[in-house]
Amino acid sequence: MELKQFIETRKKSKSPLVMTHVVCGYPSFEDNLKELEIMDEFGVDFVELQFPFTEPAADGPLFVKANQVAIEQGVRVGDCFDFMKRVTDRFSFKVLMMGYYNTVFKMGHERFVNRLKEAGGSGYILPDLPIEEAQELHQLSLDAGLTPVILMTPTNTDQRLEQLARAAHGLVYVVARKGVTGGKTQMSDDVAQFLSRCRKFTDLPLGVGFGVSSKEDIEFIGAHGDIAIIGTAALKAWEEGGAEQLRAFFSQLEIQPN
Amino acid sequence: MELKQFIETRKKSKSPLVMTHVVCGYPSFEDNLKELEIMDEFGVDFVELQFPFTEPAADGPLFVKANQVAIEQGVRVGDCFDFMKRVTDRFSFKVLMMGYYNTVFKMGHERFVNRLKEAGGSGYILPDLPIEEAQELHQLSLDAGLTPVILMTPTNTDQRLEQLARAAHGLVYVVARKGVTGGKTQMSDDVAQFLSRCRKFTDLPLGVGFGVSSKEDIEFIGAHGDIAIIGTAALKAWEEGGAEQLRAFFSQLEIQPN
Amino acid sequence: MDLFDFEEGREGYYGQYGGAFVPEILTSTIEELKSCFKACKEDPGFWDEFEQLMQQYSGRPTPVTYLPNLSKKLGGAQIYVKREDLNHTGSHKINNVMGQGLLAKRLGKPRVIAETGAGQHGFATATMAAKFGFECKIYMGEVDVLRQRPNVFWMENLGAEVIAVKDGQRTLKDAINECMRDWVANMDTTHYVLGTACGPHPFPEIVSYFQSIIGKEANRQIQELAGRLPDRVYACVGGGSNAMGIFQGFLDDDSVELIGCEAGGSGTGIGHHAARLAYPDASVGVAQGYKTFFLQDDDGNMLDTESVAAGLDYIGISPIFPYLQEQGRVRFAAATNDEVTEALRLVMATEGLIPALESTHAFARAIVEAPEMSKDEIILVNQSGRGDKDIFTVADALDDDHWKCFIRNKAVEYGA
Amino acid sequence: MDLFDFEEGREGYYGQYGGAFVPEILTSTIEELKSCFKACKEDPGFWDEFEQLMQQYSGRPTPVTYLPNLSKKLGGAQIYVKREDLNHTGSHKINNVMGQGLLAKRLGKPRVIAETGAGQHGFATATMAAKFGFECKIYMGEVDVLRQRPNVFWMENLGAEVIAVKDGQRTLKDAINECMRDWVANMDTTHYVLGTACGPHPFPEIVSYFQSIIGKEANRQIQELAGRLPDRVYACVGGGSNAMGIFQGFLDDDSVELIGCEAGGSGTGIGHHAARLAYPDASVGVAQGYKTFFLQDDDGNMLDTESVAAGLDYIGISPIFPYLQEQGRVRFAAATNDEVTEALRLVMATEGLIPALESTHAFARAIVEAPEMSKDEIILVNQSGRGDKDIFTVADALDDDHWKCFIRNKAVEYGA
Ligand SMILES: Cc1ncc(COP(=O)(O)O)c(C=O)c1O
Ligand SMILES: Cc1ncc(COP(=O)(O)O)c(C=O)c1O
Repeated sequence: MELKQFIETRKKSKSPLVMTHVVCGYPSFEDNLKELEIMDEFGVDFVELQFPFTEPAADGPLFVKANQVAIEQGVRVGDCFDFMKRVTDRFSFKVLMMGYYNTVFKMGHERFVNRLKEAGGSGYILPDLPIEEAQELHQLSLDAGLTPVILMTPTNTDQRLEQLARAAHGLVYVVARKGVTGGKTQMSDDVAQFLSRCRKFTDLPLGVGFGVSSKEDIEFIGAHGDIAIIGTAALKAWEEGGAEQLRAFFSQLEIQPN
Repeated sequence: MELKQFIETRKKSKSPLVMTHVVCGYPSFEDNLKELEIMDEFGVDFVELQFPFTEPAADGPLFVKANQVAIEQGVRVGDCFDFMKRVTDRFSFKVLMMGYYNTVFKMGHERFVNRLKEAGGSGYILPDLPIEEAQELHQLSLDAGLTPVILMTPTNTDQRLEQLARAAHGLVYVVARKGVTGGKTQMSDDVAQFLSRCRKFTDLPLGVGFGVSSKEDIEFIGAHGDIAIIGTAALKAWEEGGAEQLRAFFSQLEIQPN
Repeated sequence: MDLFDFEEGREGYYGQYGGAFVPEILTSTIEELKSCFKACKEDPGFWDEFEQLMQQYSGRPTPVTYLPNLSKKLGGAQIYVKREDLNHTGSHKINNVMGQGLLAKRLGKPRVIAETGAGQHGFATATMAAKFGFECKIYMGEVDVLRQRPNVFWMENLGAEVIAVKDGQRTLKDAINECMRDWVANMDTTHYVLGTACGPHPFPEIVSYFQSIIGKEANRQIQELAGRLPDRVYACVGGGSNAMGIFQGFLDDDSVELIGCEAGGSGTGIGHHAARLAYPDASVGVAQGYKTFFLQDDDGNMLDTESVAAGLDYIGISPIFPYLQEQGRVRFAAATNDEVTEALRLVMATEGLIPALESTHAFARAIVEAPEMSKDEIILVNQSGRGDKDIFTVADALDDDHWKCFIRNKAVEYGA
Repeated sequence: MDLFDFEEGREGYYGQYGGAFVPEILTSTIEELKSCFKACKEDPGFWDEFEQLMQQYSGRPTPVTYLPNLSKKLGGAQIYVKREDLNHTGSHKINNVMGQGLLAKRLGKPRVIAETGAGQHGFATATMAAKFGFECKIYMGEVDVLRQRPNVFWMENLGAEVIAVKDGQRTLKDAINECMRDWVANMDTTHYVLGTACGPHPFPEIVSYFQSIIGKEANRQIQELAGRLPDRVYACVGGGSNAMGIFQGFLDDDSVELIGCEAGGSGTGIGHHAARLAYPDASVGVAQGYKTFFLQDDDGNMLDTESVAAGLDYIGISPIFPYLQEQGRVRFAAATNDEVTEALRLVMATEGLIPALESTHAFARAIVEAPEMSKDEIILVNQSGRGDKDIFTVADALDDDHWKCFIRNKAVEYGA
């Protein structure tokens, strides 16, 4: 499985790896490209390309707005795949589709997997698709060499973490706290403890998301997990000061070079 | 009983007699006096002086407004008695207090009778005082030589007319139609029939009220009854054109001189 | 205590109060009504028919609800509420109105008229007229039409004609006068659906009769729920219909104290309230067809009244009440506008109930007295209506800024 | 037909619809809720407790009312109405809400949240929270806050915090999203009181369970009143809770045809209505936690919807309904805004009832179909709520000039 090898290779020289996020077509595809150039420049290892959806119930205010504006501007699912193709052709980081299950469901599982594959995607994250509902899609994806990324969360019981671990592939997206995207997470003992709980059930690399925004966060994740996932903080920087601010943001994170 | 004799005397030379109406203090006591002068001039035999009341439920719109304005202008019951005294001192027509029972009740029956007597009144008409409730007051009044005028109405049964006749004194106020004061009554066969029904039960003079406004009305009442009672039509004339119009109004009625 | 078992020659009198002071022209109509009502009362099927109508159309029996949170908060008596607010059209007024609808049908009259102040009685009458297929005209003071437009809107849509009365204070009492004027012109075809236990006999009796359904139910329900009779029963008193309704259920239970709660308005002082029996400002008089305590001046002219609750803002009171007060059977108290708005806030927030401002007077008084009572004493409050229909008045009473802002925006939308 | 006796491995599914598509973080909360609900269902005392609460607090059973005038006017079937409008807070929403209040109490959660569109569900939830002593936050699209200020006013006075949601269409669906966001952050202390038979399992089942009290009563009542089962039962369908409520009482009676009435808005054509099953514009999708027919585009993004009735103006529908439609058990039809305002006028004037605009959709359809039925056939319409609380919407729908004038004057009084 492509993604797994990629992670193993990178992990040899770098801790933690870094994943970032853009919402397709927000503010525009041109801006997306500029953001991605900067991310690439700073050695980002993965990027989530979020396909905008009208009902982004798991997202916080900034992403909600981004989803909404993108749709109002006419961004279609086809545009997102086209954009993904351009991105994967050009950059060396791995690209994951991020979005809501209805985008996939409406298109049909098979068609989705094919289009994602054609667009050069490595996998996807669908936060509203529980593993019970995901079997067929996951199997199709795995057959096509795509990684379905699942989430582990602090409210899960051990039993549930074990189930999740069994269904996991490539990496695990560890939700560091309750709530939606966007809020600040205190990278505390609780998070560390939760990461070691996850570790008990899976050997897969652990990506840690929700609120990562500082050098300290990155270091913390380096010590307790494998991949720092940066979401809202980057978009906020871009909104506040465009390319310059985004560059400053990444600069202070002191991400290790590849 | 004073009033009875007065009627008998006048009736000898005149048919019908005429009763008119003013609302005390509306538009003002000065205007009332001017109205009364004209009425006197045209040979009116009786005048009802209405004591204004806040809840004149048996009156039509014009009198309702008159009652209300008078009270707003500060007209008190005492003022009405004072005015009555001036009127009875000056004019030869007979004066009846007209009003609602609460004015009497609040003052006390005895005191009312005394004050009315002192003011030179001949009697009173209280349209909301049914005969069942009137016994004590009527007796006091009769003892003092005052006439309580009661009403007969077209909805009364024969049995009721008989009761009313037994309770009647001086004259009977015959309500020519349903409804409150002010509307026009068609002086028709119905009214004539009703008057002859009343006649079966009483020998007292029959005053006919509600809507009298023309020479024909007066003639009709002359043929079927005894006293034409003019209410709203006179006030309307005054409101429309003051003394001149009121004079014109009385002039067209062609009331017989005394 | 049978209030309606009149002594010979004193029909329609409660002690020295009551009577029928009507223009002679109405005598036969009143007679007709009395005998029709008598026939109904004596017809063993009539009450059942009425009760069934109320059950199927208005959702009776309305429940009695226990208020644990409010009781606990006040730390005294246990408070229960009779829920007349759950009636169709939102108040107890429908009880009387549907009953009189049955009377009008028996009388063969195709047209009904009614006065209304707050609009609840007019709303109920318009509803009844739609249901019975009567022509309907509602008289309402112009001031009330202007401030109670929502009710006017519904009345009109229910098919009633609403007449704005422009005489006098242009409120309830003037609407009553105007109704009388209509009635004396149209009594052949028209039944006057008087809205409260006032007016000439037999109205106080008729209205009390139909409203007694409240007390009949409540007596049974409170015993089921609380295991025994209440110690005190509170009801607001405008004309007195809801109070008569619930009190009749407990009149013969001597252990039950009955408290009538009047409109204290902005406080004591002539013209500032509508408390006829709780304050010393009223005196006996005769108006609007009956003898009772009125807020009147020395000449017998009526005074202005004031209350946050339009339905209590009335010069007179059911003639039955001064009598019951004299008998020591009903105690009277007043609640001021301020006490009422505070009570409303409290009841909403602790129990999720929204009593009408009228009904809140009963709550307000219970809230004053409950803390002084012991925890095993029982209070029953009559919630005569719901407040959500009167949002304009309530929002004004609570002086709500968001609401004002909403209305201003709405006005702009409507081209202001 | 036991809809909730799920096949092994298909828990929460009705045919291919339903499921629980929730973020992983909620899994344990959903499990907790499922097991609490299961315990309640299996507790023989629980339903009695619920029924008693509804009786004493909300006035249940609500009656079934026969509409002789409307039936006669239409000249066909005999029309009966189940009167959910007589509930405390004015609609069937309280049934579900009080039930979930009992659940929240069992779960030991001191805080409740809810979405609301028209405001009825928020109003009911705020009421329940006051009664149970819960902290309460209501999410409401900003558009709805602006147009439904009366409900906001009451919710706030009942002690709830009302949040105006500024995302998306700023209506019901966006309020649901925002509620989910609150829930995923606060599930430890918070129960999400979902307002209709939608959302992730077990909500469609829970809501249907509590609403089934409507159908249980109605089945018994119509047989008592009409002597037999109805031929057709009509209910409006927003999310589907009142329809599920009444339909469950007749699901096993094959002779009873069940008709779901959706919002036809300004007519067919994408974006002009909210008819998911009556019109061909919706397709299967997964959103807001469940799989059903949604009004969505080819990308799976949701379309705008339109209806005079805010409570029906929603992209999705209870997952139970596409299943029941496929089974041939429920027939779907839509009523347009114009049909609805006409029906409202007719029902008000002929029977003195004021159904909510939502409920009027059921009437509108019954009015279309009744004349084609024979005089001894029987129709039962579910009047899910009363319209008098929504005077702003109704006055707008009826385009009432007096009302507009009143509002403009009121605005001046408020310093506009
Ligand atoms: C809800 C409510 N309660 C009480 C009253 C007062 O009337 P009564 O004293 O006749 O019950 C009214 C009158 O409009 C009312 O609407
Ligand atoms: C009165 C009324 N009826 C019906 C509905 C529609 O909801 P449901 O389909 O869940 O009954 C609503 C929603 O707000 C409502 O308020």
